[in-house]
Amino acid sequence: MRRSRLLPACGLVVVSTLALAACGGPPAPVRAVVTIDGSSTVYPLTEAMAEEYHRAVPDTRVTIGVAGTGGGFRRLCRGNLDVATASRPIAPAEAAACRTAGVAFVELPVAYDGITVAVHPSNTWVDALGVEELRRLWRHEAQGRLLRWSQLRPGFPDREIHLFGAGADSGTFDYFTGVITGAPRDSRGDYTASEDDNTLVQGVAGDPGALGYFGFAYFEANQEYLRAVPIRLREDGPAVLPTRDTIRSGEYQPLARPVFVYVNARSLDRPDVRAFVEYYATHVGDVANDLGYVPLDDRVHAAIRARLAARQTGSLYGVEAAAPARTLAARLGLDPP
Amino acid sequence: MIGARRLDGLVHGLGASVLVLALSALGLLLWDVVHDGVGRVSWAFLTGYPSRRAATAGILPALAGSVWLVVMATAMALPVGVGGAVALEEYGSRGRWARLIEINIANLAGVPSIIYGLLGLGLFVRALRLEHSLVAGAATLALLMLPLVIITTREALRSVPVSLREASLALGATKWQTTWHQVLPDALPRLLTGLILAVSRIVGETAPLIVIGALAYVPFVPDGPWSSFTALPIQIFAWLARPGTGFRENAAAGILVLLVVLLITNSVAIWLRDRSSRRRDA
Amino acid sequence: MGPQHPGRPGGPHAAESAEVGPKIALRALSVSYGDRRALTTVTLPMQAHRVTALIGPSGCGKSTLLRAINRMNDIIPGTRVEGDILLDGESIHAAGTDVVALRRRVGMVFQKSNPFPKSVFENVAYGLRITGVRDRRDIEERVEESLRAAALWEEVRDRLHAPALTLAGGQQQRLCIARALAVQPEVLLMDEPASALDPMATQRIEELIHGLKRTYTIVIVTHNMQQAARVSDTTAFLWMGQLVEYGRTEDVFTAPRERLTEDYVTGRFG
Amino acid sequence: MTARTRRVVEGLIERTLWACAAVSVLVTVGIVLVLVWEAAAFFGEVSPAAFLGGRTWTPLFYDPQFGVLPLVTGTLLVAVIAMLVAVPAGLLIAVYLSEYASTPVRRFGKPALEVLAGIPTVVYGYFALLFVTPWLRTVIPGLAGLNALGPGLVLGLMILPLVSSLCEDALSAVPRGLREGAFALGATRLQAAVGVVLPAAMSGVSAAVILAMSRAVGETMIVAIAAGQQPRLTANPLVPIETMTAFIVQVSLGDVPRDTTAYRAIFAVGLLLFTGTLGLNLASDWLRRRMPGAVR
Repeated sequence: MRRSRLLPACGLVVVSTLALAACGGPPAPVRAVVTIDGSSTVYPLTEAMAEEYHRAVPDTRVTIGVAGTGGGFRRLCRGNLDVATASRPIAPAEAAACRTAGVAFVELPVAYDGITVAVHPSNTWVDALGVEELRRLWRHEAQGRLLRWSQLRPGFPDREIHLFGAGADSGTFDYFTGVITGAPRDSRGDYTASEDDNTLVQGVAGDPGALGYFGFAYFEANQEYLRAVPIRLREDGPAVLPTRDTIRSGEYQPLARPVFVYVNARSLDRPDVRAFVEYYATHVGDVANDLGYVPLDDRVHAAIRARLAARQTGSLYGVEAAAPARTLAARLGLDPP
Repeated sequence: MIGARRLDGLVHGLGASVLVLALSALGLLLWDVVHDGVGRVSWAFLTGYPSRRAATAGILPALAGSVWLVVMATAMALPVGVGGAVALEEYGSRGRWARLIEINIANLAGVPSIIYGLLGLGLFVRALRLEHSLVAGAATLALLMLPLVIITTREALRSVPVSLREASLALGATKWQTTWHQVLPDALPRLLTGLILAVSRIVGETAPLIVIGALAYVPFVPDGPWSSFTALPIQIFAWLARPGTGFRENAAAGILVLLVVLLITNSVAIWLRDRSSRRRDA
Repeated sequence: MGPQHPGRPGGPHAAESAEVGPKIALRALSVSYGDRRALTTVTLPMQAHRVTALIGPSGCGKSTLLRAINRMNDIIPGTRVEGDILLDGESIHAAGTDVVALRRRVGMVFQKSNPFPKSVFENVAYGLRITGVRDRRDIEERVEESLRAAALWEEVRDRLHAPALTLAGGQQQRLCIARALAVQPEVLLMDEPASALDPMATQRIEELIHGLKRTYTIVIVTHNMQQAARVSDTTAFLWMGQLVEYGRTEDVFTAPRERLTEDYVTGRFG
Repeated sequence: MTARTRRVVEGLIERTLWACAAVSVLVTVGIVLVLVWEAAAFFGEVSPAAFLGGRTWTPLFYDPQFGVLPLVTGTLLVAVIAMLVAVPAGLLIAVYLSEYASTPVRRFGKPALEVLAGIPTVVYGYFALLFVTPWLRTVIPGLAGLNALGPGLVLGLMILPLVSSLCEDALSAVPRGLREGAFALGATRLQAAVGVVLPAAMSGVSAAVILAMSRAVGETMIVAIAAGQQPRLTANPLVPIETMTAFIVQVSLGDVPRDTTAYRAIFAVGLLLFTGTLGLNLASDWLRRRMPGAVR
């Protein structure tokens, strides 16, 4: 009769756990995986590309995480990520971290994303809002003070204003606060914040006193329940409604921006990563439309594909990364600055 | 006296109605999920991969991920948990250490699961750099499961009559021979019942996996312990966070799959318990 | 003059041992469970190849005494033992004593039959297997031998692989005896082995005990005065944890020295 | 095998088994170390006084504030709503099942209630978000789509079986004699239950309530899904709030760089949550040991 089977099993687990700890990490996976992480704003686009690619080349393995733009860059610059997705260009400090770690990346703008400011369809009083008004509404000084529509603009009804916006740990929040209040992350806190744009859409769609901001994609998917507010960049300028055309042309300012994927240059040596990224760069325009992103125009698209083919590393954005003033075409040298 | 009697009846009625109410809420919950999700459950859904289109999205990687997680977590927690329970129950002196370990286990069982997520994040994901692998997820769940396994194993061991141990020890069997050949086999059915209840607890665990860093898109069945993974409750949570009623249906359908998995594991537990009690009566 | 015990002298009621070198010798043995004292300074010799009966009212410490001989009390938490027990002149509490080896020399049969939930065969074979007997033929031989010695072979030879729990109560108890015999002990402790059995089964067990004493030294706890008188050579009467009287069974029953013993054996209390 | 090797092997086995038991202590040590280590870094940047006493929780903002009170009140608000459901209902069910119900009802009712305890929390989150809250909104005008009320009620439903089964254990641990004594004096079952059985079972019932509170405080997915993520110092159950657990989930899912104060805040919050539930668990354990007829 066997003395014991339980005991070796018990010991084995303890020993193997310790051995694992001692070795400091896992062996390489049996089959290579294209690892993608980053912005939740870019997630739907990346997911769609991965899904289409999976259909075309079923045995390629792609995983996508949503650690956020900053989280994606961190993993990329630590060298344990193939592709980082981003709803803003890489910041100089992040790029420096990559350089220090010896990680080179290829920067690929893949589409435009617009932020939509939306109200309940029964809201008849808001015709348009200026950036200055949005700033007064959203800056942190407004917290606990600007609580009624009438305080925003005389003539608006005297009723409570209920605010909905991106969670403070999202790229959309960074972007919105950066261009509206003037300082990234400068925002009032007394609003319904969610990472989940769906939550925001539901919140605004269910509340006649609401005002919220979220990705254009989510607005477009739910536009029967919402009304988009035209935005006036300057006091005397025109009020621009977010549409695909105005976003692509750069008219809808400042709330439209390109979104990116950043590919680890070393990963591009792997055939599975290269094939996937090339597929992404080539076909992104086909699905961007369906998902409410605005596709790049053909000239820019061609230039981007050329950058990938040449494996041109580094960022098109310098210290003025957050300033959206220059269009992509200008940065790529297709238009005069 | 009449008043008291009427009050007595009132409480009787009230107690019964509250019970009925609670069970109706359960019924309502199940009805809601079935109503929302049953239309989506199909072979294609069970064998499909994630998709941005709700109607073509499937649950296979999540289902497979959950199975992997449970098997791995059980393989880690079971030997250690049973060993620990045997130490406490069979070898336990009433010493200070045994007492400390006992209090410790009772309290571990009450630690919120999300705290285990923080432990897994700090220990497995960051210190040991296991990243988003099944090993990291399973190890986290194994720690969560450990106190449950110890507690149920101890209960199972306690149900073994002392006379069985005495019979074996009196024959000159060592403590371990007695434990291995007599006590554990006798405790096995109850032990398995408890184990399956612990398993069904971790099948539904979401928060710790989110804290250690769940991936949103994993379109493949894991092929090994170092593979990336997703799990049923995470997939359900991810679908819940999406706009559109289609994904809500998917979430409901995912819940149905999860509930069926739980139903199966729990039925096995009940079957084992019944079998063991029949054997005991014989 | 026998040599003086180094420890405390035996109580006034302790019988003098008539022969030298008892198989088992209790020396001023006290056992407590936690705060409760179950046995107080009992000094008692037990001769080889004799049946010693322990009698006394419930809770008098008979079972405690019996379980002290193979140190079964060790498994009850909080048990404290003072004094000593010598087996063949060697202390069973000496440092380095192997309890497992002790229990192989001192077998035990319990009040309530407790066969393992296994087959008849495996019940008897278990003790052999755990001592490392591997050879199948050896095991089969010893199982048969033990079952014969326990007068059970004829009844179970055709159902060796049936579950032990399907046997009748008396058969189960004899199986437990066979199981204890299989490891070839020198001493057999029996804790009221027939108390749960009907008269027929009881008679069979008593006959068995008669036969077994040729090979084994037997200590039996019993409630039943007639049984003690029938099966034992010597009898010890315990009362409230103390040894009241010890001597040849005939003497204890017919001419007790102590009033208490007389009252008990004549059924005036107990 | 010689006696010597046998003893060596036995000793080895015993030590291995105790090592297995000690793993559970290591888990606790691991939890404390991880939480304290990371929280220490956090408290290097935020004073414990500002953390525990502050009334504003905006860790991710331009001018971050780390006053944990809004998370604590959010947690307590949801937990208290849950307790308002679970305690009276659980106690009533326990009294009903142990004092009134017929055997068939008991045999069906108990396992049926257990089913409630076995349902994964993400399912309750679904139920709270997509069934209970929408229904409540038809009844309560002005109820936000994400609020403390819906998840609180659902959480109450979830911990109900815990309360009822622990209370029932406490009630049935009361010696039969006490009850019969009361009946002999002509008491009704209610009088016996309220006048004799409940007081005798009080420590057990309190233990159950405290344990349920601990469970409610630590519950994550229901509130993460359905309570909103808006740290707010309020006792109003109709508006979105954020609990300690939901904050940890929010940060885990979001885009917070790892070596920031905001990220470390999840460990500080985790430490607070751990300490709080530990205190509740210990209190519950202590009370349970005082139950009549308590084992060990």
